[in-house]
Amino acid sequence: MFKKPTLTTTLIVIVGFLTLCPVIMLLLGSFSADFVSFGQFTTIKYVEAYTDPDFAAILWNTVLFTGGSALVATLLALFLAYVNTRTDLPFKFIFKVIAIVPMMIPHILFSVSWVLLLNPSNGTLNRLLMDLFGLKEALFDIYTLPGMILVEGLLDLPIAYLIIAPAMSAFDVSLEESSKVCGASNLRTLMKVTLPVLRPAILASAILVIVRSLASFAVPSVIGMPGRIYVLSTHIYRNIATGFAADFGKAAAIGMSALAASITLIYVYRYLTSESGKFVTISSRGFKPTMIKLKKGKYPLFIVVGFLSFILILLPVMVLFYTSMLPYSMVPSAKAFAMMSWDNWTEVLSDPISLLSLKNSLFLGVVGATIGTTLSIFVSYVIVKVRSTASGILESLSFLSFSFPGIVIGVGFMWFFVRTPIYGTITALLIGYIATYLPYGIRPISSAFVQIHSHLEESSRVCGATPFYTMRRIVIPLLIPGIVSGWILMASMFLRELTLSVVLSRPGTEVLAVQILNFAEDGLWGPLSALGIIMIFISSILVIIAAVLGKKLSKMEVMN
Amino acid sequence: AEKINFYANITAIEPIIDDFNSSHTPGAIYTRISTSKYLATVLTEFSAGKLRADVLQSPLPIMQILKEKGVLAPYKSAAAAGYPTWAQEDDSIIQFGIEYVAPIYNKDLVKPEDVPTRYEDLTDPKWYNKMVMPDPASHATTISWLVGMKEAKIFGDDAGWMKFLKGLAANKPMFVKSFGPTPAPIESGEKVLGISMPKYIISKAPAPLAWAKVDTLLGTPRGIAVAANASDPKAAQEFVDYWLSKNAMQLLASQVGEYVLAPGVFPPIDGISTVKVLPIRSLSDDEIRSWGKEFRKIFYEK
Amino acid sequence: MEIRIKDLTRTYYSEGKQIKALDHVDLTIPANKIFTLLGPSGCGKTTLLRCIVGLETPDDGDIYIGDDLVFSKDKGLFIPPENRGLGMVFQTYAIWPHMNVFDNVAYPLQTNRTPKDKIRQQVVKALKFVQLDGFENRPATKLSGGQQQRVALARALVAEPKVILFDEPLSNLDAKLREETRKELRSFLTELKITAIYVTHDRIEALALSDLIAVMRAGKIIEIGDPKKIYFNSDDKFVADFIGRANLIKGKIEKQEGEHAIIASEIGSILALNSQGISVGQSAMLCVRPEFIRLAPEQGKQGQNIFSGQMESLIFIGEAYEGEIRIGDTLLTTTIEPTANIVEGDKISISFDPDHCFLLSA
Amino acid sequence: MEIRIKDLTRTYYSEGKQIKALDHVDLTIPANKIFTLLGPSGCGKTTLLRCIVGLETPDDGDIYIGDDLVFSKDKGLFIPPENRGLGMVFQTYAIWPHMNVFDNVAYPLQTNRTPKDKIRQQVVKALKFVQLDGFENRPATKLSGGQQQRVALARALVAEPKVILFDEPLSNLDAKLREETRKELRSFLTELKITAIYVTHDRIEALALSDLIAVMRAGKIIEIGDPKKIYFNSDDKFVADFIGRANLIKGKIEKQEGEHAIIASEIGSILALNSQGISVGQSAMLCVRPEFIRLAPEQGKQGQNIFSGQMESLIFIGEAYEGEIRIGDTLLTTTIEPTANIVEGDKISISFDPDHCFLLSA
Ligand SMILES: Nc1ncnc2c1ncn2[C@@H]1O[C@H](COP(=O)(O)OP(=O)(O)OP(=O)(O)O)[C@@H](O)[C@H]1O
Ligand SMILES: Nc1ncnc2c1ncn2[C@@H]1O[C@H](COP(=O)(O)OP(=O)(O)OP(=O)(O)O)[C@@H](O)[C@H]1O
Ligand SMILES: [Fe+3]
Ligand SMILES: [Mg+2]
Ligand SMILES: [Mg+2]
Repeated sequence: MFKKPTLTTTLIVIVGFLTLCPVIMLLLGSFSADFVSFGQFTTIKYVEAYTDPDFAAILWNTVLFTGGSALVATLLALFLAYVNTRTDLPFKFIFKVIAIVPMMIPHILFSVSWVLLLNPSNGTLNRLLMDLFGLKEALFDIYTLPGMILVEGLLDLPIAYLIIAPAMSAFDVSLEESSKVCGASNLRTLMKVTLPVLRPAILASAILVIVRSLASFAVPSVIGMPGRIYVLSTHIYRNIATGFAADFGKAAAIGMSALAASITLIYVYRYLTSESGKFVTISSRGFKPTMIKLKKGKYPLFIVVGFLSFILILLPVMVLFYTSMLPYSMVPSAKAFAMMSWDNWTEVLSDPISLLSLKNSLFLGVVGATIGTTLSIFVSYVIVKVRSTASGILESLSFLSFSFPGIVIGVGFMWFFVRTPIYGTITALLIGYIATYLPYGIRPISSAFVQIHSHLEESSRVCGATPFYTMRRIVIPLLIPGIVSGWILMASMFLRELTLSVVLSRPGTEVLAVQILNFAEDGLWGPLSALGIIMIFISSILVIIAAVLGKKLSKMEVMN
Repeated sequence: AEKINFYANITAIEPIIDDFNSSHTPGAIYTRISTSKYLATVLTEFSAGKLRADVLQSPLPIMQILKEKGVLAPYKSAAAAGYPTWAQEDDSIIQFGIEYVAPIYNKDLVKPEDVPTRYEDLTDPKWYNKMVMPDPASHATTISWLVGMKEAKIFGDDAGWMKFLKGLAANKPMFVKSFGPTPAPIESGEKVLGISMPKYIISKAPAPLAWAKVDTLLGTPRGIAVAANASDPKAAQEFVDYWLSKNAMQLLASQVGEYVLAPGVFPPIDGISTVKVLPIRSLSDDEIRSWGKEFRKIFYEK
Repeated sequence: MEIRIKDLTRTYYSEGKQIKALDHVDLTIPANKIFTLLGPSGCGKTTLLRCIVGLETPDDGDIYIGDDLVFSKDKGLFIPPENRGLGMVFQTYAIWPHMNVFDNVAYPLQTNRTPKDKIRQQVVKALKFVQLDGFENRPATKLSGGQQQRVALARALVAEPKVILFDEPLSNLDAKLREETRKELRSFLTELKITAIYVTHDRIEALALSDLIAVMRAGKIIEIGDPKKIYFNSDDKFVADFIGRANLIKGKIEKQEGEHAIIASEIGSILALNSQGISVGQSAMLCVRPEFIRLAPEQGKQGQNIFSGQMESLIFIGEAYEGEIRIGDTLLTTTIEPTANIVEGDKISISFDPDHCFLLSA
Repeated sequence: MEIRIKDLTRTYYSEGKQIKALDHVDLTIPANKIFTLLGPSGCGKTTLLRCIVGLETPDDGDIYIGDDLVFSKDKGLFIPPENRGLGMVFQTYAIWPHMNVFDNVAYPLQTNRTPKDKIRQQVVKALKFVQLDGFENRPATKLSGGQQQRVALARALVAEPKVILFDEPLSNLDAKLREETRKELRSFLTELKITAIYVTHDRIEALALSDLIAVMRAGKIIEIGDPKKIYFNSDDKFVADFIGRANLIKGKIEKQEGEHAIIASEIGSILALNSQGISVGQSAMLCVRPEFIRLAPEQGKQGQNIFSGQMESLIFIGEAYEGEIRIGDTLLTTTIEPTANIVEGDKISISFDPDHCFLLSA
């Protein structure tokens, strides 16, 4: 609808500049014999990285870990989204909030919570079960691949949920109705009609989760290392940490395989969803999503969903709260409860740096997410509606810095920003965040985009509206569910961003996550948990504001 | 005048900076950079001409690389007068403390009679599945520490050392990524014993932590130096002087639990003032990596 | 199978207003007949169909399919659509965009585990019926509107259900294909001995296809009857007007003459059928269909049911002209043979056959 | 404004096959006329419309709207739809689901910053025209199918564009409303002095509404002419068959008699118009429309254009019956007056008026 090549080119230039620069720096670094990006040329880092005898086993673990997490996150998201958007389950709004809570928790904290719950020695849940059933051995061991998959899957659940739920709620019900009239049960309709039509959203979520878990470090280090299970990101860490002169070039060399994997995935995704017409579900005939009446199943299902949410999400958050009240890590006991106090909270809330970082993070969250979603809307447009080779390039570019393992990409940005005047400023953080987490905006928005029947846009064009007017009046209002998801994902991500912040943040530009990391490195779980809860609280407020605003916006179409 | 920029990997030093700022204007600001990113950050900024640091602090091996790259300015501080001679031999780097390592245990869960008194006690099978330590295959400080034990002949000959390693490995300690996460499992009782740092006894009080009183402790020395491009070298030198003063070192020991080289200053931990604390030789990264490989074989054996 | 509907009610709420989409509908649809629901847009036809098929839960009432109660408010019973065993063609086609034509049509058979070769055979037959043979592998998204509707038709027919419901299945077909499909549909449905419920707003379709027609208006069923009854002798003014073009002329009954009555109207006295038995002195409405107005060039002759007028407009619609004749203030619509030699502005004389104009109570 | 289309081509690719949706279309649409594209489903009508309006980029050719070149392959020119200043009604309505009726209709005016009260006035007028007054605040999703289509119509008309394009705008309206809307549309369009391009597959709509009809088939324009030309005297068999029900009888020309010719067919010799001038000895196709077949009870009489047959079937379609008459192996469709006293199975005699049956080259 725009002069397509121009828009596409502009976006390629912007996005390319943002994401390519750090990656190019890393590429240079991986061929540089020195610790900086411009050193003497060498290929030794690649040779060392890829001739490591453990590499094959690590790749296999990585495949299992990322694939498993994607499966857990996507299945859970589908289940929750279906129940939340399509049935008359009581108190649905609670589950909507719960489904995105893990997005707000710093991943280290969530991982540690799970360790406290499910470690085989004295994990609280394990001990409870042992007492309950008189078992000799702990039932669960978190320090295993399934344990890692569970926790990473839960952490990435919000990503999957925020992509799948809007698609689910925009579904043209007559497609399901006709299936039922054809004699198909609810289940068959789900499997044969609903899920296949939702394929872009499901694939998008799976791919995003795979890419995210590929870059994830918290779960592999907190849960994987003690279990002696190494995946790509911990393997990279191991390579950096063995020696005081951390060699990020070599880490980048290893990271290139993650990058290759991500780009391949994106092309697979594009191929699988290449006929976008197949997934148009907001037909122009209007949609009235009807609710599946659960009737007698209502309360049993409520209990199941409630129980699931409680165990998987609320419990770890409660552990956090519990930890925040304690002077040091303790399993629940009379002694522990006797020692509870608000000390950690007062400490955190009176610490000027914590307060400054709170302010900075809030700024980055709100402003960054707003700029980020705006950019995402345009990029999604090109990706979904233009679908040329150039748009494929754009899509891959948008994933570039996102798909690099976290510990490396930060250094890439540092290598890049140090050559610009914004080095060490909050703007550097802002730009870095947006560049890295662009897919959080693009994914939900573009999967909402594919569902809009092109006639809706076209009729606006014929009515004399320019592309931008059409965008404002027609496309954006119809995209609101996706935009809200994108904004929430970005805002809550920026609020707890760690990997970039830890290299780019400087005195004066402290952010929450760096503060969290400092506490974590000093082993101060109490203040850490308190700060974590504060972050969850702030994120929740942002989420609520976004949701309310979104509802308003999608209704409010006559502005001047 | 600008504030003095202090890049450090040592943590929790706010009380010292505060104290400095209360008596000096314009004062100093502290930029905390973790060990793994220290060199990359400083060298990147340095090569781009944007190094902001006036004073740098990090583990000795990193300081030595920085010196090699020309990042450091020569300075011999008079404040280091009473320090051991090996700590002030270098013309730029002054060593002021040791990142000391010791067996730490949970005093609620380990009976007094079971508390190890020698490193060899850690190989007792009763600790099977009950220990935690940083990953000996990748964590540089831990690798150096293990090598340091060999070179300090803690176990007599190399065979004794190897026996210790094998015994330790046989107890299947849980590996974490660095010293930071070692105290938590001990506090919570998930494990009861670990190779960790005594400073946590101070910083994590009132957690039930104590150290097993072996007779020699080892650690990587910590160094401090003035940056070659310090915007105000005089002020930077003044900061280093202050840092090395008995006053500042006293704060570091008592508030953070650090082991310092200032004469007569000790952290308030029972038994530390009498134990031998030895600096570990600076290993080159190649050495660390090849030892890491060795240790991987020993510790990761199924 | 017979379908019985008792006191069915469905109300929607929108902007605080109630919309009675179904307003106490009582209806018996006889077995193995083609039953048509005819009515203007928005009168509730689709809603009624959706209640029968189980996609909409009525607020009140009972629905029986054959001997089975499938919905009852009082008994709290609701059989879901997949267990009602009906076939349906949707107004919006509801073709599954992720499947090709074959899979769309094969779907109802796949749900009940028909053997593969049987499926293929049935699908081919159904596609042939809707003239889409050869389109098996075309993705559903790459069909024109009409093609999509035919796929939907094939899908509903393929499993040969006992009752089949159509929601304006032919509205997107071109006239030629519509006519053919309508004919084939009729013979197919008759042959299958199936109960068909057909929603349309096309009166020709309704008249040509149906055994019985129910005319709906604003959520209510106004009249049920066979096509001729509805067309020639409706009891209701709205129905008479809706089922075909009708000229409605107001007047008062002057005299009864056997089955006929004389009505005094604005254009004069007219003799007409009075099958509703409206009594003398009452107001009534005369209904004359355009095709029953006879034309002749003006002859000045006056007589029973003969009037003079002027040709106001003529529109060519192929097989005939649609003409408007002015008599005083009254405009009458008429159909004029293509061969008639009349142009706009001509003075003409018209006559009504007393047996083909009828009286309705006003 | 006049619209000129030169050598327009648009090809789709699907499953490796080429679909020539537009196949070298040359066309001039005269200004201020109602121009209809008629053709069977899938023939490319929508595609042609979309090329004109700018939603589809043709593979080749030029398009002029008035004097402005809006698309030219050779010059690499493509004016986007919003700058072509056209109005359009989509086949799928394309009503924006997030807006209410008022906002949907007001939209085209809002894009060009019309003052608020002017907007309200125009919108009310447009809604009145489509009989949706009072629906202003109804959310677009809560409308029945026909109501949605009327909203789309109102939206296209509201800004009074110079050219307006319709893609089957009436197909979901009920017959009564369709007829009324069609009439009003016609007078409205004529009054507005607007160029209208109208896509339909409904021949009555095409005949009644159009000044000019272009019949399409498989991406090509086959014939253009005014309704009568197309209906009575088409040059093409396909067109003749498509534009109205037609009986096509094969035969060979035997003799020329002035404008007429005698054709020897399977049912006998027939005298018919030979305006294409097919020469003696050639094969030809006789086309007789149902309404030009005269019936009389069997009288045994034989003569020019008189044949004997039997009534095979009769379908009531309201204003008439559709009958099928068998003469030997030939089945002829005919329209029978509702008053005619004929039942299925009757022997009857039929006659063709030589001036109302015409010959087409086979
Ligand atoms: N979900 C809904 N919410 C509110 N009103 C509705 C809803 N669905 C239908 N209606 C209203 O109920 C009435 C009946 O609608 P229905 O779809 O049954 O009409 P219809 O007879 O099928 O019309 P058409 O011929 O246009 O399809 C209409 O006035 C419509 O606007
Ligand atoms: N995007 C597309 N990809 C492939 N084929 C297409 C596409 N769009 C249309 N076609 C094909 O092009 C041909 C012309 O389609 P078009 O929509 O113009 O038909 P139409 O004349 O408008 O039919 P209808 O009356 O059914 O709406 C059809 O065979 C159709 O299947
Ligand atoms: Fe993470
Ligand atoms: Mg309907
Ligand atoms: Mg079309």
